[in-house]
Amino acid sequence: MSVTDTERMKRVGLNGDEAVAYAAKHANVDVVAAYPITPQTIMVEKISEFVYNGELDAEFIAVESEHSALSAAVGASLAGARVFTATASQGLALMYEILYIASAMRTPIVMALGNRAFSAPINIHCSHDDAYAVRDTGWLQFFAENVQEAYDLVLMAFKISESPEVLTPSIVNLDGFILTHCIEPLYIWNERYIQEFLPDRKPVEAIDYRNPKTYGPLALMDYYMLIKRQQYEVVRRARATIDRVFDEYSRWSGRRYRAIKTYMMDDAEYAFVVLGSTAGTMRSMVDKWRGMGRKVGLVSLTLYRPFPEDDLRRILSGVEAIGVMDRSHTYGGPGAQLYQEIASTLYSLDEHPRLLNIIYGLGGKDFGPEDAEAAYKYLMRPDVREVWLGVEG
Amino acid sequence: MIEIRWHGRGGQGVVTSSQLLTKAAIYAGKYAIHIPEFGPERRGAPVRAFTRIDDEDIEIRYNVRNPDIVVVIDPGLVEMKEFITEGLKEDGVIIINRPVDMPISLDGYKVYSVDAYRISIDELGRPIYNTSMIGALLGATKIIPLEYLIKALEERFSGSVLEKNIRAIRRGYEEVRLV
Amino acid sequence: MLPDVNKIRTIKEIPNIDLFVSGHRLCAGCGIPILIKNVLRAIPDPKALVNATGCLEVASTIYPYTSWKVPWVHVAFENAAAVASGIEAAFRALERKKGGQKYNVIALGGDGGTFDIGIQALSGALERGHDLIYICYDNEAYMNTGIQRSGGTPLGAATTTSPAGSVIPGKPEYKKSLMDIVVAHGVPYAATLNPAYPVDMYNKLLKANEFEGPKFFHYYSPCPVGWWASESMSIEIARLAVQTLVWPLYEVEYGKYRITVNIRNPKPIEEYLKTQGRFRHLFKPENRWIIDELQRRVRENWERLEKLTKL
Amino acid sequence: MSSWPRDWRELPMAGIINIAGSSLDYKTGTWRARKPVLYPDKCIKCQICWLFCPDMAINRLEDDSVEINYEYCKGCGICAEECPTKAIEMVEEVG
Repeated sequence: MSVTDTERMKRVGLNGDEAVAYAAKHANVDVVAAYPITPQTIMVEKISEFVYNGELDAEFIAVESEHSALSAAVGASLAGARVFTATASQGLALMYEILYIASAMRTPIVMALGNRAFSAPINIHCSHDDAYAVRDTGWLQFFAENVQEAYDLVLMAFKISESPEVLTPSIVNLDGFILTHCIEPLYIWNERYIQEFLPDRKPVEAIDYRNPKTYGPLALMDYYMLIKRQQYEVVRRARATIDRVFDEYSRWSGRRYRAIKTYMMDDAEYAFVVLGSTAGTMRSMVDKWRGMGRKVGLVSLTLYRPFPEDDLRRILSGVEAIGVMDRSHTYGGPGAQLYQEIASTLYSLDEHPRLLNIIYGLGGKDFGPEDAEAAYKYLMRPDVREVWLGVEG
Repeated sequence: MIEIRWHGRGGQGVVTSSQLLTKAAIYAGKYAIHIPEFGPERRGAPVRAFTRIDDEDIEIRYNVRNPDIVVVIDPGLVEMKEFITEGLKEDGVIIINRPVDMPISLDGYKVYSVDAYRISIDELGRPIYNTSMIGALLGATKIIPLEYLIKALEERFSGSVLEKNIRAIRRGYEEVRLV
Repeated sequence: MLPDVNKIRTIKEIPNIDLFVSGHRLCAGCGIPILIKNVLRAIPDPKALVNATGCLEVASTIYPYTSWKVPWVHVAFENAAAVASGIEAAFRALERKKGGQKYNVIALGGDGGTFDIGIQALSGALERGHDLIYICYDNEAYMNTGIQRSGGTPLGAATTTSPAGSVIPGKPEYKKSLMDIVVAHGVPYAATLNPAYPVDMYNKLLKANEFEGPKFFHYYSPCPVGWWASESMSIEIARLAVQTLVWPLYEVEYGKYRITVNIRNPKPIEEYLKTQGRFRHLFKPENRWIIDELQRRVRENWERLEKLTKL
Repeated sequence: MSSWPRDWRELPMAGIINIAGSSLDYKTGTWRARKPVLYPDKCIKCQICWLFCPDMAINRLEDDSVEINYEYCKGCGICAEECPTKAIEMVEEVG
């Protein structure tokens, strides 16, 4: 990694929340509507600071709840503004109703989600409960592995969401505390260059009194399903735009972005699939296992919605056993969320890899090398289908 | 890779110390990561934070288990030997806030003392130990040149507060002693 | 008080334009359109409306039919004030950053969407001081879902969730004092509206254009279906509501109260109650106390308003 | 609306209705059980019926005379009730 700053970018040390706030600033957002919740608070504090010091020309709506945060965001987006919001866990749950509406009304809002466990018991640390809970709401979802990715993905999410063929909101996930509060080095752009990649929003179908339209009507049996089919196709086809924007940003920044990151998968007999910051830890473990002659690989998803199922089928076919790592769980379901999705994805293969569901790190429970070793041992056991790491028995 | 664990009590700037050192390392061109250990604790409760510094990118994202260096910001925690030496590498470094002539038994480790209490009272007028302790850490280990720490400090403070803290850092850097 | 420069004196001065058009599917005799068409006449372009879920929203935008000739947005039930906040803020930002036009943003909600589920969003928007108009059309129950009681339902009224039972004779609680709640936020302008007093209504709507910040209107909206009343009687019932002091017409400018339609010889409340089936059970001898209580409350409220105008 | 697309590919995005006032295509006059009849000789052009009609089914003409639009009138009878000169009368809908 080059140490020196260039004219285009600057190397700084920021925590994940601050990095996201800088991304919103660099995206020159017009409206931010957000309500504070740990571990997202630093984002709203930093953005407020930018606005109150005149460094960012935007309206910061200090709403009275997350429900109103997203409601105001939808309104602002319909008016043609570039809109950012951020939340976590309980706050996202309070937004839940409006999440479906925001995507169905095709408002290209970008939201940063500091992933946090659901209550009860109340816990402010990382789980992926919140991200999973909204997987069916029609939002695009990305997972950052580190602070640099959190910053970059927010910028890319604006470009993807606002593309006329997409016009669908995005969530950028970053692990609560592990990324939101960790300071790391990253490169941020000199603001002057952002316009090259991310020009101002050109709204489509925005509110205009000279061409008055009705947004959000009632649609019954005759039209509801047609309208839903249209939206379904939009989200499915968003993948092409996502790949194109990832490519463009990769070229522009020199940092490679792909929907899926694979590591040592070419000849892998065993694989782990993971989301978020745990990918780095697992990659270091793959290095260690490879050093011991074990043919292990890693798949981590930068893109979670739309789910990159075709690629996963290609990458994971021929692997003997896969440990699907879920930082969440379901009650009474057939495995946790990512596990279910990987299982569904692989079902159409003639030969199915064996699957192990690894539930780990709930509520911020630290995941270290010893936990990875335990996961590997379970993966070698065909009799185990599910394990709660660290709370076995 | 150098792994550091910070011990102190809520309100003593444990997290701030780790943050400042991380930023200093980044300004020095290194890769560094600051990991706070957050709980619901308020002022007074024992608090930890972790810093990793390396010349290469750091991918791992878990708490430090086997630190190379432990910094004990709160003098009272010195008595909790098992707590502060937990996982510490053999011949690991411990930097403690304690008058330098006061005897201490922490066999098997390289123990440094600095009278951060005295320095902070002299320079800041209040028992805020973090800046003198980071100064002591750099004085003892020389892992990062002092100028980058001052640069990180300049982001956070200005005017006389900055001046006082820089003096505290320099005194920590110079007055730290191997016990 | 602002000078009444733009005031109208007769109905004929109300412009002959309709931005809310026929073909909507509100009930025959509904009080809501009488409000809406005058709002759209009195508030100038550029304007945009936000509608909370409810009768008006459902009946005016059944896909692909819309009765609106202005930009109209529906998002959900409880958040009209929040959505309007977002639109207002967006146009403010876009005006500043890109030379766009500032819009008159109007939020509409029923009593359910305002008194109950939407009060938090409303309070937030009022406190933040957005430059918008919020109008509550109050038909005193959840009419859209089938006449369930709301915080706006008056004492004693029968609804499907506060029926005229043999033990509990209609709603046992008082109507929430929405205007007082709004005024307590320190808004620049708040006023009550009634369709039977169209010149008063229209002048108050015009006045909203003169204030920067949140403006609030509380509109008495007759509902023949929910009130078990004759469709043709909607305006007459509304008129009786004013004449019996059930619905005082007043306005509040920066905390300064003014009664806009003075009632010198109020009619007894029975004249109002007897027009609607929802109050029929109150005329049984054992429920007489409820009528007395309603009568006492409206008189006290009127006296309180009279005192407030003198402050 | 007969011209509105029935193929999801052709629908305007997001369920937006992009024809302002398209409900004019939906005739609510069929809802009516009783119909208002206007006696123009009694009309004093006060506009009360025009103002109160919830269905915008009373047209106010240039000379301030009014006419009833039976395509939309739902027959609520407010106009007849409020008319100060009894120039409108409600009669049973026939046929």
